[in-house]
Amino acid sequence: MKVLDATRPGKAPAAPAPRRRAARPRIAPLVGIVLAALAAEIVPRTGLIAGDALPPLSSVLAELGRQAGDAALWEALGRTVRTWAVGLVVAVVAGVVAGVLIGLVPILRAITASTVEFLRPIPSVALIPAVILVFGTGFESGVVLIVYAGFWQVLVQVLYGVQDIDPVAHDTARSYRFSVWGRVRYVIWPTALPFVFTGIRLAASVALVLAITGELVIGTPGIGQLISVAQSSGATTEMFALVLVTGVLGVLVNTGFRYAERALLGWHPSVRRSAGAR
Amino acid sequence: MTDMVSVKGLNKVYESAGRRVEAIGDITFSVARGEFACIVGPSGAGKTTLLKCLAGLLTPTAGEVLLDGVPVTGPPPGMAVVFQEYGRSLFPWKTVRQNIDLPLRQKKLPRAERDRLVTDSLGAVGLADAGDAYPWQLSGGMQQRVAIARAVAYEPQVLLMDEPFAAVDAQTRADLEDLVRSLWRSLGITTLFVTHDIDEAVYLGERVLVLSASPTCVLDDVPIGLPAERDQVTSRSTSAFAELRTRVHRGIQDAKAGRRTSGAAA
Amino acid sequence: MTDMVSVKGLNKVYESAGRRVEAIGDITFSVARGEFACIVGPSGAGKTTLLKCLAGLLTPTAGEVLLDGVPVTGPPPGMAVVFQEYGRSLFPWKTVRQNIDLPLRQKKLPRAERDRLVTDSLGAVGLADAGDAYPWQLSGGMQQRVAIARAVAYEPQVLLMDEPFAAVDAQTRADLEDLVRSLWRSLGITTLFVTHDIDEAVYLGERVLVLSASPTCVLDDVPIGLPAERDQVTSRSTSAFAELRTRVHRGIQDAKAGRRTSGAAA
Amino acid sequence: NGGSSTGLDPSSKTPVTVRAGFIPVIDVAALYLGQKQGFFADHGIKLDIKTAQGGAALVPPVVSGEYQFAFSNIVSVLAARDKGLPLKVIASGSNSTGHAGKDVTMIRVPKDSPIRSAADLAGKKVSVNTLNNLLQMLGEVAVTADGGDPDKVKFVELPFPDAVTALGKGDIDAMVTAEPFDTIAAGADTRVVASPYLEMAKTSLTTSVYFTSEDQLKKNPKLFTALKAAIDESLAYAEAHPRETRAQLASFMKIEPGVAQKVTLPTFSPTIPQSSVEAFVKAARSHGLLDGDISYDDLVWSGTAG
Amino acid sequence: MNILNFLRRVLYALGLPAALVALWWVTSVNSTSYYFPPLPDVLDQFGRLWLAGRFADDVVPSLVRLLTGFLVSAVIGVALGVALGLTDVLRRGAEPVLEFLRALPPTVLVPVIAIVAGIGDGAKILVIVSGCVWPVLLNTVEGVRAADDVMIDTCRTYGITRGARLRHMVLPAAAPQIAAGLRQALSIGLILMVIGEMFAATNGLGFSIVQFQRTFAIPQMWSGIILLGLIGFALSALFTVVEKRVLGWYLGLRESQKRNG
Ligand SMILES: Nc1ncnc2c1ncn2[C@@H]1O[C@H](COP(=O)(O)OP(=O)(O)OP(=O)(O)O)[C@@H](O)[C@H]1O
Ligand SMILES: Nc1ncnc2c1ncn2[C@@H]1O[C@H](COP(=O)(O)OP(=O)(O)OP(=O)(O)O)[C@@H](O)[C@H]1O
Ligand SMILES: [Mg+2]
Ligand SMILES: [Mg+2]
Repeated sequence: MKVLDATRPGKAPAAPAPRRRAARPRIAPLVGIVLAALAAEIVPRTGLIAGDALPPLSSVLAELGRQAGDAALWEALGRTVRTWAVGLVVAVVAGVVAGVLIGLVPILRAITASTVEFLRPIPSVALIPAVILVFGTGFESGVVLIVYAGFWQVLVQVLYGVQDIDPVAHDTARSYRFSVWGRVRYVIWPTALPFVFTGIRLAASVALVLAITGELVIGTPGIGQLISVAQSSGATTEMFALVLVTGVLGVLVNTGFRYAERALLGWHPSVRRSAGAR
Repeated sequence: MTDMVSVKGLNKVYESAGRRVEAIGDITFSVARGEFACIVGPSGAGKTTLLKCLAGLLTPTAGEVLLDGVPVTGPPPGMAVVFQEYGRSLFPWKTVRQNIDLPLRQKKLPRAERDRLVTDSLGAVGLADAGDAYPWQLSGGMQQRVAIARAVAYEPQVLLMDEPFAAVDAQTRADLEDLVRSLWRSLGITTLFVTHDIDEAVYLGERVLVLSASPTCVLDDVPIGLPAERDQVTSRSTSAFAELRTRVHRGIQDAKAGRRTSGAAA
Repeated sequence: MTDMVSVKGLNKVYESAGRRVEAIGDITFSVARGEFACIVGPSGAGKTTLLKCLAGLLTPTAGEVLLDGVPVTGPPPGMAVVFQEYGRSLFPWKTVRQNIDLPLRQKKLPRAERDRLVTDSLGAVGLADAGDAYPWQLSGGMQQRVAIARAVAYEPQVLLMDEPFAAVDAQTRADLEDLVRSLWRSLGITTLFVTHDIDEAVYLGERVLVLSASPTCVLDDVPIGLPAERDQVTSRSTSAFAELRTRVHRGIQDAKAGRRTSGAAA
Repeated sequence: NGGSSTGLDPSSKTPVTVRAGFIPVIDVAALYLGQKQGFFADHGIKLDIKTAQGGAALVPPVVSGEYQFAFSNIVSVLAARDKGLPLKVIASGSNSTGHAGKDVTMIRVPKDSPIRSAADLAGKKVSVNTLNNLLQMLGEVAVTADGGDPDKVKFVELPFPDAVTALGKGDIDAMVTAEPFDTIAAGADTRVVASPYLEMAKTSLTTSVYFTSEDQLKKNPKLFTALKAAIDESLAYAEAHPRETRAQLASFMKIEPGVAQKVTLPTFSPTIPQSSVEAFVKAARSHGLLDGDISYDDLVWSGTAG
Repeated sequence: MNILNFLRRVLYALGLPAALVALWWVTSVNSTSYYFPPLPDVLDQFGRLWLAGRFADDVVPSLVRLLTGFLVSAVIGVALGVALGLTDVLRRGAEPVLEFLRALPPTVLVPVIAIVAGIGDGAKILVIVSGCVWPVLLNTVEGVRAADDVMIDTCRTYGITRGARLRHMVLPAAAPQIAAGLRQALSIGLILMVIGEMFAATNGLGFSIVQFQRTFAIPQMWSGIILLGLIGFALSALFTVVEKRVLGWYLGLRESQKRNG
């Protein structure tokens, strides 16, 4: 076996040129976006969907352009992002720690299972009055709502991830007497990581949804509050412009996670394969 | 005899995660229809890589692979492969019987026929009563035998086996060797067989290809002139056998030492 | 010499998914401190199960395992295991070096010492320049050698190896055999070595335990009286070696035939 | 937290910050205008306005003392008091106009609808913004007054903008509106079949109010006296200057300029007539929104310190 | 032994909830806070509301919507997830659009859905689907992408393609992760059932809870939340039973080691 440097001796690639794969994936997202944009432009214009209830994309974009000059939009965006980020970080950290702990200790799992299943489906929205009473109408309430909703998403994913450990890898760690921490860090965590990533991506959008909903209902300043005002004024185009901002935020967040995933999961079959050996 | 498998100027470079490995330098050889060829070579020589290229699972970096005169672009029909990673090639969600049955269903064989093939092949590898177990309930050697049974039951035209007996005991190994040879003789399956056991290579094959260390080339191509009727005790004790074994062994030593041509080559 | 490993009336029954398998019937034996014992037996005999019980990874159904006089309840310190499923025992998210390094970190060795051990052990198994690759970028034999390097670098008091050379070529195998023997001699490691290769068992061990087919018992316990200084060519060609090989071989045949006592036993 | 601590005297030199929870609707324009006119500053109050989507999210912060007062329609406050929440109305919010066909809330049907009067709504789908609240009650009042059976009407809950769309698509048969959506719906081929407030009383009614909790009132009577004075001045000013009030809309709503010019403004008046409250209590009781009786003095703060 | 085992499991399942209920009882029994009423009041309302007529009027329609929405999500999520997981180009192309949709709050989406699907049960089911598909979809995509190389090669060589490959290899391999997604979807579905019923509804559990909230019937509201939790618990118990059957091989594989070790 020999590891070669960049230049390979021997003959040049023969007739059937290797498939050009690298270029395509870069275009793919654009194609998807363009198709979706066309649909968003054309469908409202056909009148398939009643009247001006759903404005065409172009007018939404124009409206967005107008608002982009307004500091209020950016300030609101900043607040929303802050609530989102704080809530998400707390939810993820709490979910991962609790998930690993519960996943590792079978008794803990048996004891908590029923309570977890009971609490999980309780909607944050139903808790809003109680949350306002305790945490006020500010930023903290938004964070609490996000943590409550996001925590369960991460927890469930981590539990399934911890369960996915390869028995042989687990035995290897045990036989070399890895400490509990060593096992968590070197065996359990990497195994669960793909599950955790999915959990974080789920929680990230749920957190965004709740940041917006919280602002919408409670009136904490942010994008959601702007949406609420637009909604109750019947300013449909304006509302969709704000909704567009929300969606774009979601796309950006996901792109970030995809990069992180590629960096952290380079060893994983899913990432390896898309890197394109075959 | 026509060429069933023919490999021309095959070259394969792995490029992943900042590592570039030229697994196969330049390999050219061909195997006739119905021939039994064994492949030996040092660990990491690129034997598995070669088999995967033959099976259409890997696209060569350069060169080409022809199967029955047709360039291989994807897995061709009528081919069975026993993977070196036998454990991972069995479906853990299927019982042993179901694992063997699945490829047969793809061949659209009638149910009775499939049942017979599954039962026969399980019996042949000595696992008649493990049919309803899941693969993960079996020992390593048993799993490997399930993978062999699956290939055997498939009745392929071309059979590629990657160290298929690595995990079984000496006695079972001898039985399986005889099983593969008798199958080959009765069905005329073109067989490529990767092994580390020199005796096994000589005993089984009509021909032994010795690969060099990577970047790999064919170091030696040893025709095995032993009679077709072979027997574990008598065949192995002939002087012809001993000579062949010595030649292949020298080839491997050359390969390990990094030589690119074998002193033993014709 | 005191007993390092002692197994008394060991019995292990697997019960899962409606299948009940008595993998180990009743095994009693002991291995002295610093002894090198090889274990052979038919595929599915329960060798892996036995090793896992010794390593404290499986709880016996009945009987007990003592390590240095202390009952084994969990993986004991100072023990290294090379698993039969070498591929799955390497962590795919770590490079080869990191895989070998991890257990050493758990032992809290200083960094320089760890680096030295990793480099030395990689060199010893012939993978000096594969340190930065990930396991899935390596061939089967190379992966297996990484698993061996990991155990070797760990410098255990007790070393359990489950068919550790199954995936490497003859020449590498010989080198690794000599590596393991020299390690055993220089460090006095108590070694239990499962293999399917009878010659290997006789060449390596001071003692060969022959297991019956399951439900398993010890069919034969063959002391290997060969001199401690062994050599691939000369040792293997002595008549004593040939005799021992024949005895073990007969034992295996008895086991395969399902006999519960060996005609060859003393 | 704002000025909720005991004994704040808003007449002192440094203004007291008062947090208010509003809903972004036309009715609160009066206070935005009053704030602009400096009525609150005159009373030593710095108004900090927060907005929320509905009353359910405004009551908790008032109860907890985070907000000093909030805006609501009168029926929600009645319902809360009925359930034992110690809320008190401190000032009037807005009034219906008292003009048939040109009120802040109307029942509208598509132009080509066979529905002629409120009684025809029996068996039909009628949208309200919130079920079991003011608008549903108004719908029922109108049907009853027209001799129909309100129990036969199928009320559905739809946000106003969607109701306008649904009305156009024929998903619903009628809609109970509130400005600015009455104006928006008027522009979408609809016609009025009833002006429900006029069925309750022939005059203008106090339909929305500003409220706080009894607890806060007890702790800070002086503050609330000052606050009430400022609110009342704002209401009077807004009533007297409808064009300024209208101009104020764009500052806190995203209302289209064309619509803002056309909307029917409510009337503003500092007084809360006893008859008005009684009319609402009576209607709410007969339509199942209240269990018990609530007297005028229970609901409305006497308005004097101490 | 079996009875003992059963008792132990019951103890595990009920121990913590019992402790928490006791804690809630003790801390709330003298509560004067309007929004945190004494637990006995809540339980009293629970008995009065849900054990009587409202069950058929409100809970049953809600459950029908929930289960329909859940099943539709499961089918869409798995089908789309498999397609995206198997085809990298497709996944990259669709991902931005899907992420965009995923980030839209249901509260904002509901009006749009109302425009598209009207205001009947269809719209409510669509709201549930709009939230439930994501965990199923994401987990399916990742599960499919994580399939073992050797297994894929095995399928390819034995000519196991398309439908058969999907059924015998792709889906079972991804099944553990899909199960994680479905479990998530179940509770998200319940949440969205509530949100969907906040708009344009005339009955349903979510509708009732929101009505209680708006009309300041706080003990009633809490009793509805408790019922929601109980339903969630029951559904997940049911899910576990199904999961144990379908994923028997997987749980056996993962647990044989743990149990024996
Ligand atoms: N997926 C991969 N990515 C990168 N390098 C690889 C990959 N698979 C194999 N290699 C490299 O290619 C070379 C040949 O590997 P291959 O598995 O073909 O060897 P082999 O002859 O089968 O060895 P063995 O007898 O040990 O199984 C090795 O150096 C290995 O490191
Ligand atoms: N996890 C398990 N669940 C159920 N049965 C098992 C399990 N592991 C092993 N067995 C059974 O126990 C018996 C002994 O298995 P074991 O792996 O110990 O054999 P072995 O001697 O190592 O064989 P080989 O040489 O083929 O590796 C076999 O019959 C096998 O089917
Ligand atoms: Mg190989
Ligand atoms: Mg074994």
